[in-house]
Amino acid sequence: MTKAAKDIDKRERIVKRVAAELRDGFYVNLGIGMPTLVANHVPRGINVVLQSEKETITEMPGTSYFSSADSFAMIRGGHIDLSVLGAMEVDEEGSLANWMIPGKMVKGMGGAMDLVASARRVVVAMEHSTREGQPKILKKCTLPLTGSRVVDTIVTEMAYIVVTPAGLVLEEIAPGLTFDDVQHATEARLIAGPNLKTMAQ
Amino acid sequence: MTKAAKDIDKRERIVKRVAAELRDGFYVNLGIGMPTLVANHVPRGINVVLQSEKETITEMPGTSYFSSADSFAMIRGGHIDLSVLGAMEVDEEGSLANWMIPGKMVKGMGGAMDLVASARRVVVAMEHSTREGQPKILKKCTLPLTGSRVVDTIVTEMAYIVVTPAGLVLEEIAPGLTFDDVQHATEARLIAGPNLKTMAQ
Amino acid sequence: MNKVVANADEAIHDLADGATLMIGGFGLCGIPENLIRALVRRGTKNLTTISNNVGVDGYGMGLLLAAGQIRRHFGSYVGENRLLEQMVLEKKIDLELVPQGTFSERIRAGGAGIPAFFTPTGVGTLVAENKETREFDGRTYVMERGLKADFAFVRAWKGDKWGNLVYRKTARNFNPMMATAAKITIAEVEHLVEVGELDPDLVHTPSIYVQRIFQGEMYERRIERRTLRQSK
Amino acid sequence: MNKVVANADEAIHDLADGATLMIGGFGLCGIPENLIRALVRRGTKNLTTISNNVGVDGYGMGLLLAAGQIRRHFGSYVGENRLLEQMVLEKKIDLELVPQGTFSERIRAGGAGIPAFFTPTGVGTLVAENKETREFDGRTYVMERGLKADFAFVRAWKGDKWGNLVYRKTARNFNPMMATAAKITIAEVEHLVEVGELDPDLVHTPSIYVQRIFQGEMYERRIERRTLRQSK
Repeated sequence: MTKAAKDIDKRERIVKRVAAELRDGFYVNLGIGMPTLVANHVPRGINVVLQSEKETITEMPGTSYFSSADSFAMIRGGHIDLSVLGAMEVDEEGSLANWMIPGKMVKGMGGAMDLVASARRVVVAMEHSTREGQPKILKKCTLPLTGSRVVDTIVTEMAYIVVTPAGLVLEEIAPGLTFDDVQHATEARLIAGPNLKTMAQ
Repeated sequence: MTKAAKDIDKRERIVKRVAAELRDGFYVNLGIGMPTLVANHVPRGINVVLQSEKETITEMPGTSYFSSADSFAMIRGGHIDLSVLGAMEVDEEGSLANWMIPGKMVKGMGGAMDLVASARRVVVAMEHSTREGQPKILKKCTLPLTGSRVVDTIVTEMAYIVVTPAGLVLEEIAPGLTFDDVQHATEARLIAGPNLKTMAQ
Repeated sequence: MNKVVANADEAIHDLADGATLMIGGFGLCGIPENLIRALVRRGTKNLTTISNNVGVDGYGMGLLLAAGQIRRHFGSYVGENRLLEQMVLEKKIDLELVPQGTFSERIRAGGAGIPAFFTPTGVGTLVAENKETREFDGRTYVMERGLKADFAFVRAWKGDKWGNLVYRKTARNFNPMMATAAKITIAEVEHLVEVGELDPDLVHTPSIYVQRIFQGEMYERRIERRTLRQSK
Repeated sequence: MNKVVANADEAIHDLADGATLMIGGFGLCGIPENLIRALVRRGTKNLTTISNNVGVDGYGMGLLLAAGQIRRHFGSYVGENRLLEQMVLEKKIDLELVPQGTFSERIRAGGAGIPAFFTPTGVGTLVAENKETREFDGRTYVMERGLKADFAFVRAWKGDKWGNLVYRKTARNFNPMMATAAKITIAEVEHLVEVGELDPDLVHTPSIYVQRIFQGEMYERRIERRTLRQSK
């Protein structure tokens, strides 16, 4: 497989695994980039309402339009069941950085800080390592935070990891990988879950 | 004139005088009771938008409907040009009482506290004295306040009075009455305005 | 996504004694009357109710009052209900009167994840007693808290099966805010329609706020200013 | 009640150097482009702008940026504008980044007479630095202030001559809040209609918030997802 094909394969795996978290009746916010692709994999037979950072953009039956104040009242009020977003770094405490590299990039946080502060469940969907092969799951984030202690679950092409008060619990591993493989690519210490299993496809 | 006819006459005078304060393009809130009657005397050739405590109730061209939160956001945000409401007591400092008699009546303040706190201009429209002949314009309110230092103008059947930092300035007197007549019916000290004149009809 | 329930009784099957309950409507307008009647039938006790008014004697929330189901009430105006006045004076019910704008803003805040905000309303009056006040840009404000509830009863003109709601005229009143501020929001609608039948630009309450919905029955004629239009 | 002005230039005749200005729109959607072009023509300097985005290079607010008219900007996302990025790094412009929900809530608060409120967004991040934080019911919140402006530029689909406005789909975005939060709100509309032509139940921005209104011209095609319907 070429590098490009491998990247697509990775993303596909991540997106599909996240989509398996959707439940009938969920109101879901999908961040820009890879999380948006989750919309293509909603399991058959269930209805979810998708919200994007730019409000509801796909006009489907059951859609409604509202102002940004109303949209974020909804988010901040804890009415979003699941928020999926990308990250540059995540750490052992569930803190997350995805909006700023000091001195380098000035883009702004958009709605990400609101989402991670208030969604009922926050799932980070990202590749396990940087393009340079450095770990993105750290003991402590080094970049300015988007949210402190906000992430519930981390889904990468290698693993499905749950943030707990005890630390990061590895619950699922991609086919063909071992616990040590995942730990090797992760700066934070991982705890093997009691029911550690192969990642659902 | 009978007592009842006199009462009607008094109210008519008050309501007409208040209506003369309306200007083209004003957004006006009229409280329940006598203030509502101001709507019948809008001067010819001007357009005002009337809001009632129960939101906009008369569907006229240019009306719109909104929730109570939106309605009071409008009021609290200082967007109402003029609020007209009745009072049980008003005092020298422009404080106002119109919602509660301790131990006697439990009705609630409705939207009156919001209106007096935030309308650009607050006009009290009321009879000058109680039914028992006691003054309602006092040195200091005795009843629980609706708002502290909020009233701009007091219109009664006897007078048009402006609340100023120096005290209550009598600007207009009903036909046939003297300054002393009005002062006699008023507990608070009145100051004769520099252009004291007969009340417009 | 199945939010449709058969009727008001099914909709409130898990409403327990001691619950906090928001009820939409203003005076006699936009009242969720089917839900109120079901709650009277159910006989749930010790309720904390949050509603601008309490209806009139023998109608709307007056029925709940008469049945002795309410222990505590938050509202802004109770002038048309003699029974409540009497119960308050006899201390059979706790009444907290809140200025109407503060009342609706507290509910909006509760639904919007705002735990507290500052308002100029009530400064220097009984309403601000024992509350924090603070100056911003030379003016004094009082801090008020967001309000939430276990259940909200709302009434809309039309609703679809996912719970998107459209209100008519002044019947909108407190219904939209209350729908956002409860764990379980139950909507009774005059016309229950299929998903897709409501124009997305005209939805007042998005479905995310509604957990249960049903078509109400036998709306009483006392409701003023109601105009029926045929549903599509 | 005459709020109709001939065009964008007349609408901004009194917009002075140093003014604070809210501009509606999100990305390329719902932008008051006639007003922005007029402001570029007028050459007003030292502006403080409040707008979620700043357009793209050479379009929308990008024109104001390029002309060096903006001294300070509040917004939540500027990722599509290289010129701004460069100006910030060179300290030619002060940029205050605000989380989008806090941004829209601050504007709503400004228009609704709320000087400050508490939000969970940004606690433990740079956004909360030097701000008051406070615990309510076991959770930490940061205090944010309401935002107001001298002028607001909004864009609507339809508006009547008194200033009642209706938006279309996602073009609603920040326009309704901004309309409430300025001393002078100017609306440019695609269709200017007579008073009485808009259904009162469907008005998004009531006329009380709009001081000046005009029909815009030559809306650029770049605006995505815009669907034209014939005005009645």
